Amino acid sequence: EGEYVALVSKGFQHQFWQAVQSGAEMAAEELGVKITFEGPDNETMVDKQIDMLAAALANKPAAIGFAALDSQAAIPLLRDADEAGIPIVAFDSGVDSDIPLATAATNNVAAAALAAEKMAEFIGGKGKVAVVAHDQTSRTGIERRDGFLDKIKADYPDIEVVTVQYGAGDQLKSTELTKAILTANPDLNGIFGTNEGSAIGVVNGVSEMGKEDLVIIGYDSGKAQKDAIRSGLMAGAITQNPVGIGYETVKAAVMAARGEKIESEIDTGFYYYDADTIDDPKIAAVLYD
Amino acid sequence: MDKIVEMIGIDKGFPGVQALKDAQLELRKGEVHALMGENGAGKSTLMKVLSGIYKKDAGEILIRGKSEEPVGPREAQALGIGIIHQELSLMNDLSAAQNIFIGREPRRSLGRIDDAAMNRQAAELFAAMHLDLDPAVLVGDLTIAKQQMIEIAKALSFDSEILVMDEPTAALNDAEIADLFVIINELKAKGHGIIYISHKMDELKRIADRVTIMRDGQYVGTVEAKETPVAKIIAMMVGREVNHEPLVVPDLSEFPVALEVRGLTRGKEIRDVSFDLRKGEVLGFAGLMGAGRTEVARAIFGADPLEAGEILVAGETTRITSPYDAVKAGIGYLSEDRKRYGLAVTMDVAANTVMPNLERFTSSTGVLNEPAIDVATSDMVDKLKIRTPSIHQEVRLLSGGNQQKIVVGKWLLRDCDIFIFDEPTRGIDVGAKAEIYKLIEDLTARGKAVIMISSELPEVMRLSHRILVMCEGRVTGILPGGEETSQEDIMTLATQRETTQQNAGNMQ
Amino acid sequence: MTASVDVKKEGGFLAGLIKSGAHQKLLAFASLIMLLIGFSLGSPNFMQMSNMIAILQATSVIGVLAIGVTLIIITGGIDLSIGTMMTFCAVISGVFLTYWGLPLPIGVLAGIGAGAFCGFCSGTFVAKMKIPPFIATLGMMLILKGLSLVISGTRPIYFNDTPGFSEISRGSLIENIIPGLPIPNGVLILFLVAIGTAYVLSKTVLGRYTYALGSNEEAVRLSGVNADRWKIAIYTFAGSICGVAGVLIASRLNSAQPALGLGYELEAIAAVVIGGTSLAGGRGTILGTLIGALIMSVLTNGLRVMSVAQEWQTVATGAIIILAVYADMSRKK
Amino acid sequence: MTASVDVKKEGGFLAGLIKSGAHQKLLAFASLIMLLIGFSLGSPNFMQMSNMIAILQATSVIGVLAIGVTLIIITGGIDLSIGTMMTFCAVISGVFLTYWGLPLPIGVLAGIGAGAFCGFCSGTFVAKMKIPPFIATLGMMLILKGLSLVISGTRPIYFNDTPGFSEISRGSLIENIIPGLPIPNGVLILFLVAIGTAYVLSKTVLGRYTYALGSNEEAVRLSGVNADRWKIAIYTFAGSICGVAGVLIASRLNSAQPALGLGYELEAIAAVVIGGTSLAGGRGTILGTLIGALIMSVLTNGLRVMSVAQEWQTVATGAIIILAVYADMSRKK
Ligand SMILES: Nc1ncnc2c1ncn2[C@@H]1O[C@H](COP(=O)(O)OP(=O)(O)OP(=O)(O)O)[C@@H](O)[C@H]1O
Ligand SMILES: Nc1ncnc2c1ncn2[C@@H]1O[C@H](COP(=O)(O)OP(=O)(O)OP(=O)(O)O)[C@@H](O)[C@H]1O
Ligand SMILES: [Mg+2]
Ligand SMILES: [Mg+2]
Repeated sequence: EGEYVALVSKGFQHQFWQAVQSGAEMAAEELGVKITFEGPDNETMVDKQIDMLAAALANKPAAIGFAALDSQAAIPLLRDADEAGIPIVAFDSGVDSDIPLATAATNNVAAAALAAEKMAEFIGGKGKVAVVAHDQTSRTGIERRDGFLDKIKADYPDIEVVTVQYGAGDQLKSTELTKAILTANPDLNGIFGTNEGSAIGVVNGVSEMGKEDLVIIGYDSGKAQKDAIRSGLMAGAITQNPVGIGYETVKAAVMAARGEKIESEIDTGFYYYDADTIDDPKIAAVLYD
Repeated sequence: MDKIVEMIGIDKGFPGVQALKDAQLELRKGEVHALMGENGAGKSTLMKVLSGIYKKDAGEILIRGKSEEPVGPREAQALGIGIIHQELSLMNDLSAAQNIFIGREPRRSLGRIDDAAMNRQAAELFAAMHLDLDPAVLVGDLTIAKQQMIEIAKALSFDSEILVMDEPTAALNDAEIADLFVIINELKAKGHGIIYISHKMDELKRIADRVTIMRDGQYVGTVEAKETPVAKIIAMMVGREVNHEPLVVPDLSEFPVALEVRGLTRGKEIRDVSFDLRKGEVLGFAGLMGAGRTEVARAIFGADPLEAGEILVAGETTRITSPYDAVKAGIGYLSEDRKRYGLAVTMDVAANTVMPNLERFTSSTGVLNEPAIDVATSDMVDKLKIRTPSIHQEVRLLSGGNQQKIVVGKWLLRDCDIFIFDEPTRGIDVGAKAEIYKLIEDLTARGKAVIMISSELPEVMRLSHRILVMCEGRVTGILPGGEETSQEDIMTLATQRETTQQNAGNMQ
Repeated sequence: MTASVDVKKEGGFLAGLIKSGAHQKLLAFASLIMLLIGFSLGSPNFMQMSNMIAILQATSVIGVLAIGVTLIIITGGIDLSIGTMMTFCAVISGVFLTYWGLPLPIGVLAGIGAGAFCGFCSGTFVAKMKIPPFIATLGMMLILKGLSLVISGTRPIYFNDTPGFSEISRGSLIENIIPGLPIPNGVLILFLVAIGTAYVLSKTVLGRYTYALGSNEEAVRLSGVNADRWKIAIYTFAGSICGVAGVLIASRLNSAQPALGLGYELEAIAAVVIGGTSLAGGRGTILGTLIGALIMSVLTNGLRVMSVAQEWQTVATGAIIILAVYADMSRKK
Repeated sequence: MTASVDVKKEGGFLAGLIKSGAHQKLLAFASLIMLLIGFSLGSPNFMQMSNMIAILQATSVIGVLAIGVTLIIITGGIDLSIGTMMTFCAVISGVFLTYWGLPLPIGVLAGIGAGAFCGFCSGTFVAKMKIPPFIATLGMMLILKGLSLVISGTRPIYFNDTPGFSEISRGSLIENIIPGLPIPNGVLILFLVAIGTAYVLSKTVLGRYTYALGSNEEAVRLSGVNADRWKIAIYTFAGSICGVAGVLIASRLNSAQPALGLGYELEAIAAVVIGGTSLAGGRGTILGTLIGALIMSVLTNGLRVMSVAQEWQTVATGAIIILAVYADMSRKK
């Protein structure tokens, strides 16, 4: 009967968010609801996201899916929604508030920690590594960076993280930045790129500098990254389940709107994949182009 | 008589130019001291040194016998020195009153401005000058004549004991000049000293007490205005005799019509203007400021829109909606306001001179023929005696008169059939004026047609084969040129208001 | 006479808001009205009290920024640093209130003061060191962006310990007076800032020199005015207005987001130019800027409420901006 | 005579690159040299062939963009759309090459043509519709940003099926000629574009009118020149240069990234202004712009190689930009 769910995400131009959207549309299809999907240009635009949430509320949706750039900032609007009886489902990363009925998210810290383990394996537990992160202040940016750094600090005393640089997920900026890092640290053993744009930037930078013996661990997927892994330029990457996130979010939102009961923690999981496992159906299902 | 200003041995150099070498000037209380010299002689520079805008390289300035070196307009004002600059320096987005009182606004508490009081004071000032102007009008919307009057009002409002006027009348017409002279005489009476720069020789006799002549930045001499014949002063300025032979009006009845204008109309500014212009003819446009001469010229040239009217070039009805069309049709227009409409002042002499002619200096591939440009420019620079260190000097660094010469030059270079000159000799010295008159006569001798707009009646009468007189946007009459027409005839038509309109139309 | 005069120029109070271009402003206003009508027809949800308030709320921060930069633009300058300056001020308030636990008013003043100080720096670079405004403020933009991250430790600073703070923009004094009209204080502040600045522009020496400098700086100098000092004063004043914007956004987000701010300068400047202020300087009005800012936020909100696909929203915004200004132009002729 | 002349103005070939401000440019150059020296002292790794090449390559895209916008700025305009226009052109190339599988040259021409067309549109808005350049190009910026997303389906377009494509910027013809000097073609193209544009500016009618329009448009019009048509031509030319930048970045990333491009306009304009071109129009040189772009990328690269913490990198960049320009200014006096 024309139920409509509004999703306010952290972005929409990047492949990851496109994948989330496709998952959401899949669910909408199945459950016969209409959805809208919006997100700001980058993950610093906290207030832009608030305005989007406000506009979404104006349309009186049956439910709202919300990937908070900053939970605190959104609380007043979430309260308005709550009072208006509009159920809210958090996705991608949690909202520290009791208003959202459920959270469909990846545990970024754990995922980045896994990346650290793999990195350590490849470089034999000692050496120098660097991190090319996509954002210095956004929640995902911080969690992935710290997840990686803390794991290294905790378990691999012989590995030194020489620098963390931020390329805003812009392939070109990340490329230049990687090249500068390599110039400054000729003896670098590995680099971790914390999202698709950063990871591809690292691959470009490394190949332009003509370094072979360097371990690159990426994050998320996308055609370029998958190619890099197949060709061996990239050792492997962490993937979340963006399609799953979108799907579960809409599903939960609709059920909530229809007054059905839903579980509050939906861990959509993450996997490490490399040239060998990339075509394994379980993995292939969560990768996007 | 006590001297209030003494400038001795002043030197001032600019990159590539020694503007002043050992220049000197002496001003007494209650005197009007004329400062004369060719374009680029250094008059404005000397005055800018006096008013603290340029720092002199050498020499001494004594104000009321005390050696001073004013730095910046502020200190000059403190010393009682006021100056009206040759180039208008007004804030176009501010009102007349706001311009006049900038920096001296009547204030209320907390830095609030008392606009009412300011406008009142401005109104009084204007009244004293017989100037009919709304103090609240935006200066940018005024003609340069009105803007010039505002500059004068501003300078007067300081009531400085030493007042410098650098070509104040260049943009003014006779009526306004008369008003200005009344004011100057009042100042004299109050014992103020006035340094007066002008290229209009007739003004010397009318107000100047003494005249100091400069040439090439050097002091030539100081003479009594009344005793000394103008010819001698000119000789001292130019270093040679300038003699102009009387005008001979040729019989043009046989010549084909080059331009015919029928019923041009736009609002109140242009009302049913019709006239024709024959090849080889100089048609003078006379009228008071605001008569609409410039408006008509701009309209013919396609610079401003028209509501009605027809323009025939060489007998062909021609649709002119932009200057581009006009120039294609062989019409050239020299604008009256060089800074706003005439020059790209950040570009060099050559670039400006060839601006209307570029295609002539361009290969089929769009590449400029630099050598040809330089040659053509150098020729024009010599022809018009433009004083510039190089044809690649930026125009803004030239003296006012030399800038004006470039505007003339760029149209002379463009070989049009019909030239419209709007105040072509504004700020140009007598020597050069004679040159330009000759050039205009050469043009007509070569069968070109010329419309000559000038607020200097003598100039109009000196050149025109016929004189078209305008008033309030209407053509009030067309008089024959030469001896039989007197200034009075022109003025009667120029002041012929609405009432006696009908007989004006059929005089042609 | 004065009366007739006032309306013509920046005098007379309401006229002050409107200034010389009464006529023109009215036209930009027309574009705004047309947008409102268009969207109301486009979506039934658009014309709701709650959404209108959301639009005003969304305008408040950008609006205040735009008012600040209007001053700079009228002087013939430009300020690229306003976005990050706003953030910097928010961070400073955060430091005072949350890190140092000082009382609310001091924190607010600190934020505004920080803005004034930044403005003073830019002003000095431009007026005294003769650095082109574009470069000077580009430099400030980067410096302040960096400093915000350094000072905040690249972490948002939350104001939970200062409950009153979020009321600054979220609370609604108006509702207490007129129940059922929950216009947030942020909007109230926007209009107060607008009226105050319009007053300064039209009635005070500072305002007069703002226009004069933009119109012909050389002439101002030749008139013996200490142009440099006044220019610095104007930049400082504009900076303090950015400070207000900083406090507003911090209170709206109940946190100082150190990475936010970049890109706001463009939005603000766009609002100013759409409002009919010329980048050449000398002309401009606060009312115009307000309308410009409203046009922008009505546009974004309207397209969202009509659930236009986001990529098409961008296209439409661009096209409508051009059309709106063009309509203005041609109407003016 | 001409000889003595040339150096003083936009004549004489090398002089063409340098133009009127020979003196000044040399100084901006000095700032660049000082930066290079400073960083070589700061880090042993800075002064390596590989890093110098990295810097040049990092300059290529922004450099070409900056050259394009230099033209617009000299006319007294501004172009905010260059960043997204570049992306748009990249996407168009992608459509031609990958979606439609057309041969390489056609794809490249399509990208450049797309740029020319966009420039033509902006030019028409500005010259014919009299929309202020800021607004017209702001609108274009948004329209093109949206269209890139729409056309590409918000998905990067990869050029894997056109192997030659990535060679355009990554390959190195120079190395084939001078082994051991692996300067990528991207850099080569940057310099070719620079020389070509400098030639046009200094030697052709188009260039002459570019300066003239910026100096006094009204005077140009009243000289009987068809100012509007020339302005459109200039915008079109500048657009095609953006097209080249689009092809360059696409080939560098071997993909057209539809979301990329916003913010590049500011970097490019900054390079232009640092290079001594005035936003007021009428003055400016390509050499200056090149140096400005190099200063920017040396700065970013140098600070990174010295592994300065990123937030401090930003602060330093801002401060150094201001200082460099100030040094310039005071030296000029
Ligand atoms: N700022 C400047 N830079 C370089 N040269 C200058 C500058 N100002 C004046 N000059 C040169 O100094 C000389 C004297 O200029 P000045 O303006 O004093 O002449 P003038 O006597 O006022 O001429 P005019 O009657 O045309 O106004 C001219 O050759 C001019 O080119
Ligand atoms: N640029 C302008 N802006 C506004 N009004 C103008 C402008 N130029 C002329 N006018 C007005 O148009 C009318 C005709 O002015 P115009 O200059 O054509 O008279 P004119 O006979 O040429 O006198 P002048 O000796 O000043 O050239 C006057 O009322 C004048 O105030
Ligand atoms: Mg002079
Ligand atoms: Mg006139």
